[in-house]
Amino acid sequence: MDLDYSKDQQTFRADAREWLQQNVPATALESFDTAEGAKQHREWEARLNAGGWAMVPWPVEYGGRGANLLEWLIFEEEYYRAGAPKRINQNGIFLLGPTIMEYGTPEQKARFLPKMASSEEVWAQGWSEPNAGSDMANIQATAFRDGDHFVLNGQKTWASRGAFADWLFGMFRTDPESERHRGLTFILVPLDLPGITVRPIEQLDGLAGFAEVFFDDVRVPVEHQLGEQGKGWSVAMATAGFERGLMLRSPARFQATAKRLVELARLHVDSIEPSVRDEVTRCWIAAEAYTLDTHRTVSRLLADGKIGAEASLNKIFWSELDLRMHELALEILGDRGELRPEAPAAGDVGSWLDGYLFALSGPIYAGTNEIQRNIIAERILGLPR
Amino acid sequence: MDLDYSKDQQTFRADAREWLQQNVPATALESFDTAEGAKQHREWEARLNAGGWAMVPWPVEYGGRGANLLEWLIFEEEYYRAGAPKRINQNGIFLLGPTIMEYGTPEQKARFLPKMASSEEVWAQGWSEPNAGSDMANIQATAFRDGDHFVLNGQKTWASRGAFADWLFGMFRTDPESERHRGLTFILVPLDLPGITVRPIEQLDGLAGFAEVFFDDVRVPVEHQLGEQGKGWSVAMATAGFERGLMLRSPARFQATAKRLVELARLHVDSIEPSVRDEVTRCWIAAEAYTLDTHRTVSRLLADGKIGAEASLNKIFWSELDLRMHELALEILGDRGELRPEAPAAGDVGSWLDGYLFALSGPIYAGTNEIQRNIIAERILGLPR
Amino acid sequence: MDFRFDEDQELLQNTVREFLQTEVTPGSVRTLWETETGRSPELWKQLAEIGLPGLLVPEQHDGMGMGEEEMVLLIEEAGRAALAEPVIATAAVAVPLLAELGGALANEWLPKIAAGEAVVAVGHPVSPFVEDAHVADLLLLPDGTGALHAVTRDAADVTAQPSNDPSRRIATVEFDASESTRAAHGDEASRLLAAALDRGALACAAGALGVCDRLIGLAAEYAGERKQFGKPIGSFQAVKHMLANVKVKLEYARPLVQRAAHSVANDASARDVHVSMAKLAACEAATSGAKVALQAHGAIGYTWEQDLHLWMRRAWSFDHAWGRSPFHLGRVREALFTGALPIGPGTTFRGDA
Amino acid sequence: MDFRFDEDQELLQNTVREFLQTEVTPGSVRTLWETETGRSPELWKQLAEIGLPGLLVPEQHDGMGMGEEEMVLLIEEAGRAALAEPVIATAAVAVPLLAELGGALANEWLPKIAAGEAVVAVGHPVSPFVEDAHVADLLLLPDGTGALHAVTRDAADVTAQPSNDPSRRIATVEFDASESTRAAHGDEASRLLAAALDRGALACAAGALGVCDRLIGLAAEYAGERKQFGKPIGSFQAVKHMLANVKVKLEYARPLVQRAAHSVANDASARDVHVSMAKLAACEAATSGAKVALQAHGAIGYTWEQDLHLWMRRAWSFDHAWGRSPFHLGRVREALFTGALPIGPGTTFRGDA
Repeated sequence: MDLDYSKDQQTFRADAREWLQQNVPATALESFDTAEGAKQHREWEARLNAGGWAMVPWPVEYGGRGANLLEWLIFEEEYYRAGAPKRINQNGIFLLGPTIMEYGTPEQKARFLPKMASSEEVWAQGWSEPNAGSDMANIQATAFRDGDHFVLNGQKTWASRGAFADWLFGMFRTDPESERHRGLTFILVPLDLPGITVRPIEQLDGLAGFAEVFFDDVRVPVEHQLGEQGKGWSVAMATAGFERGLMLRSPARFQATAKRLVELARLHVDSIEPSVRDEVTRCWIAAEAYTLDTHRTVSRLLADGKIGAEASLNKIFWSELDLRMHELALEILGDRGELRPEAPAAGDVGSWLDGYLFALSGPIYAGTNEIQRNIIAERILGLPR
Repeated sequence: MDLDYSKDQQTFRADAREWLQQNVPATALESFDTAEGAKQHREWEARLNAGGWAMVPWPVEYGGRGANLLEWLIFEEEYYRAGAPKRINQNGIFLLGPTIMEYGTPEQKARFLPKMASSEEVWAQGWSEPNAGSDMANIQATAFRDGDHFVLNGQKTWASRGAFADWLFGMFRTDPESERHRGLTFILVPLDLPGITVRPIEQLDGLAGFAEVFFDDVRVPVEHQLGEQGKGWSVAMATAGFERGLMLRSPARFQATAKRLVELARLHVDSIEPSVRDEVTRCWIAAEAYTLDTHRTVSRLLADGKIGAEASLNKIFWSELDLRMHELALEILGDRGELRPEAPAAGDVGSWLDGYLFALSGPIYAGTNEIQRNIIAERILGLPR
Repeated sequence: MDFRFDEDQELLQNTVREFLQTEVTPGSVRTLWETETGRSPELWKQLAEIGLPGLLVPEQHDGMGMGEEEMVLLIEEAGRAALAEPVIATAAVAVPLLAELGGALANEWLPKIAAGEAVVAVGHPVSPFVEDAHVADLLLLPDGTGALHAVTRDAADVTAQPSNDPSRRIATVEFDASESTRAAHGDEASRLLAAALDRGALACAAGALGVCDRLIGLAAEYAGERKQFGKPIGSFQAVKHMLANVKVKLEYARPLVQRAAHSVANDASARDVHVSMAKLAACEAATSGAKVALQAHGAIGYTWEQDLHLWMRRAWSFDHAWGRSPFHLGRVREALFTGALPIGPGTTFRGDA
Repeated sequence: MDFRFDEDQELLQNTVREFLQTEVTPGSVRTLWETETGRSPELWKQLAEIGLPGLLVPEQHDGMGMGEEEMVLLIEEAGRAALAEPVIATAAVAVPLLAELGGALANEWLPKIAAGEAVVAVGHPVSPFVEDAHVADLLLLPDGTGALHAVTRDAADVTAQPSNDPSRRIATVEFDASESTRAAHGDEASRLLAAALDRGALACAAGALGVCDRLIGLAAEYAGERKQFGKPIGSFQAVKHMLANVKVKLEYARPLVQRAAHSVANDASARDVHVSMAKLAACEAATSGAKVALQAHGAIGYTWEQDLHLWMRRAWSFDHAWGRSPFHLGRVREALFTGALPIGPGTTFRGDA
């Protein structure tokens, strides 16, 4: 066990810190789920990319920095430490990008990766359909082959970033006779094609974080198929895999929230119940546990280990922690905990309320926590289905 | 809504209080799950019976006082207030007794009720079998008719009071072709018959609160069948019904525990965490809620209402409350919370530890809380099976 | 001893329930969300016709002359319907306060309220905000010295404080306290403010019951229809059990609210403790109902267009209004730990031996 | 940076696990429960042969010369086996304490411990009880002034305090403190006692991991076999989810224990906080594991003859020993709220920028 950073790792951290200090916008951007915010975030991504920090874990040949997972964790720590903006193109950067590297043709890599790196093209994900939520294999949207095109029909929903994205990726049923996870093909779809209707979905916080996307005889060139025809499930599983999920929810995110929570609790220490102080302490411990566990996992992965159903433990842990931290923050804010940030009396309520509404979705999206508990019980503990 | 007691009710309370003050043993009896304790409790029951307070809710003709449910609640309050002993014959008094009144022949009533009232005959219940726990209809013990006798074979388990009881009641399969809840007959069995083996089961607290009872060609006269042959399920359902369950877990029991808990917390108020004080407060509120809810139910029953699946709400609520109160008591006792009462340093730990071990069984027995939640969801909320 | 509402009370409740089912729909609530005041004078007038604002107004002032037992039943219905009108501020709190103040204030305002022609809002030191101040014709407000003042809205400086619930409109209010605005002071003002707090908190508890019941109903309905893995999600134990747990909380909060209503109506000595117990339990049921109903709905529940959040936000609002949980828990805790309250078997009702 | 145990460490753990699987069975644990001391000198000797008591004994005193990272792996195994021998008292706490005291005490006792010929118990102000005092050849005890004394058992007055866990034997101990018994005082004694506490708590955390893992295993095994309503109860979501929740707790406690071991081994500045975090999380996992495993077993788990309670009691014992949860939570809380600890992204490991 070696818990010290190497010289190189320290240098990497120092470089990241310096660049971020000089470049992170002084005032917070608007939410990327608004038109104006999406524009601001695209600008920020372009700047990150110009600085060479947009695609830290990507290979250098695709515009990345070739960083390993541990360096990625270091970068994330610095990124959150600097209070840098959220990543509008996370679907592309962390989910689709690595999948294209694995399954894409050379032409696809050249076509998609650079514009993803610069966020010139922002990606929506199209995992879910109205009847394929937690039950992801129940996909009904179809793609039939017509010459050198697929013709898409059907509907995707809960497409995150769907409202302001340029492209969408998802699975379509290319074999009409097939069932469940067979006969699906992974296809990349430009959202400006004729026959596509994007309908933003307004969330509890009033923002359009998701969209429904309708396909009505949409013609997509076959070269936008990723991986083999009918093998979309394997591609999707790789995309949804743990290593990438990790990148979406790096420990730094929860450590940053835990720190803000502790600071809020310290500020109001005289007015809060002792039990709230205790719960804040427990949350900070949990954020540390999450960080340590991630380092344990990354150490194993760097030594060529594999990750399996443990990802379900991870999902439950961070989503419950995130929700608990936001609940506690509102509790600490007391009477002001119900105020919108724009209320004259809001004071230091900041983004806690909207953060709470967002955190409420944690136990739901990316596979409800109920599904995750089934997976743990069946695949890790060996209980019967 | 009228929340005042009538003159008669006040008189009833005063009478009970006076008798109990004069008669409750000054020192606690030993547990009735020991040989010596069983003897002491039988003596106490005889005294209660002589005083006319053993069978408060029973009709006068069977040795009772003809009290209604509300008076029963009042009696229970006084009984717990006086710190009177637990009822060794609760299976008889509260479960079987009322069932015999409903389903018994005149001869059965005359034969069984008076000796039950005096606890000259103590009853064990034989609901469960090794493969019929929460799934009570899966009974496999058999009774075949041979002339004017039944011949019993099979096994009952978790027979509470089984170790020191004189009689057992339970269901046996009289129709070998039958399945589930059909073809069962409710039979009363003297535990001293040839072919019966009683094997006490030692519990977590080291006491024999339960027994396994084995039947090997045990011959029981047919006149000990309660209700019709093959209709045992209806009899059992009446026995397990809510009104009787209520009597086993009257609010006074939890109010008495809540009071002891609050007093313990007050005593140690300087050494306990503020969050423990809060939790103690919540428990006391819950005990009050349980009391109020019981009065609501009793008011409805007195006005000729019926009780259905609500009993499942009740089961979950009291069992979780009881466990929580005991956990908190051990928390308040701190370092001494792990000591056996006989430890020289035990101080005021009293019976909290054994009470905790007993409370742990609350969410399990009388239908696990998981089963109860199913019942609530399906029968009250209308969710699909 | 009869711990039940009587038939007349239940009849009244049913009448109001039926009225609200017709007149207050998710669509009409959303329409009001988009308006500046979030309130509908027409609806208020209709509510007056079925007797809601004037429920506690004494008959000599043209009201129904009823009490808190009836009030909690009706406010439970308001919660079930997600009604946004100032029922709690005006009908549950201001009316009995004005009646106790008596004199010119009562004579002027009580008949107007009963007729649905006035809204009165009440401030209290327990919160920095005053609900419905923005539409109140009259404001009853404490000053820094504990005295109580009556001011009209044009004499007050009302600053809206947008909240998480578009149905809950709160404001900070400043005004010039003077001899002429003063309605009560000293012990009388303390007594009136204490009673106002208990009435407001009791009403929130009652509203939370209705909200919780509706949340469970919405979730059970959705879970019975929505399929995943070929089965309705409501057939999965995880969904069943989370809803069952909320149902347990709800049904054990209910008798606490019922008893608190009786205690407020009869000015029982433990009134404050009873109210706090009720508000704690009912709001805990409603807020956990919000969380569980959302989880049972999954992603669809997370959308603005799904109606679920109308009730989720009401649950959070009732939790915030008229004393948050730490305040109410503290009141009960103090009573318990100072030994001020008799406890144990046989102490739940008055007149126990 | 490599947050893994190395191959040698895992090999050592496996060796001990295999030994304990053979030599320590539920039956043998129960046999010891019936004895007066609850301890087996033969087993202790066997454990010495595989290096357990002498794990931390420096090589010059005939020990293995290893550190806390190895210790937590082995104590996890002891927990998994429900081993009752004085491993924590002697091997995890007394040995490094004696080594730090050095001199005659170290020279005399460390080789004996490594040889399995002595048991040493350690008292600490965090608890009124001393575990394994009844079988200790030597007792290291604080006095009221904060000094540390070494006394043989015959010079001490040991009063057994029967506990809820027949495997946990604790006692109150009185002794005559004098110049001649004093082993350390002042800052040195404070430092030694602080280290003893952290080592004891760390060991309990490690033991709790093993206990929790075993509880989950027992419950999963039973639930996979036991049928109700024609299906294994482990196929019901309620059972699945309660066990999954414990598994989550366990797996996130594990890295906290691992880091705390590293911090103790390296005397890191936040050692105390790291240990408290580990003990809180591991004991919370184990005690909730006890509750859930019992619920999954149903009535059978409630019996003395079912082995489940061997581990349930161990879970409660680890929770009690070397500082209960409020103590450890308090230590972390103080560090957080006084701002003594750097927090936030990039502060988890030493040498962060």
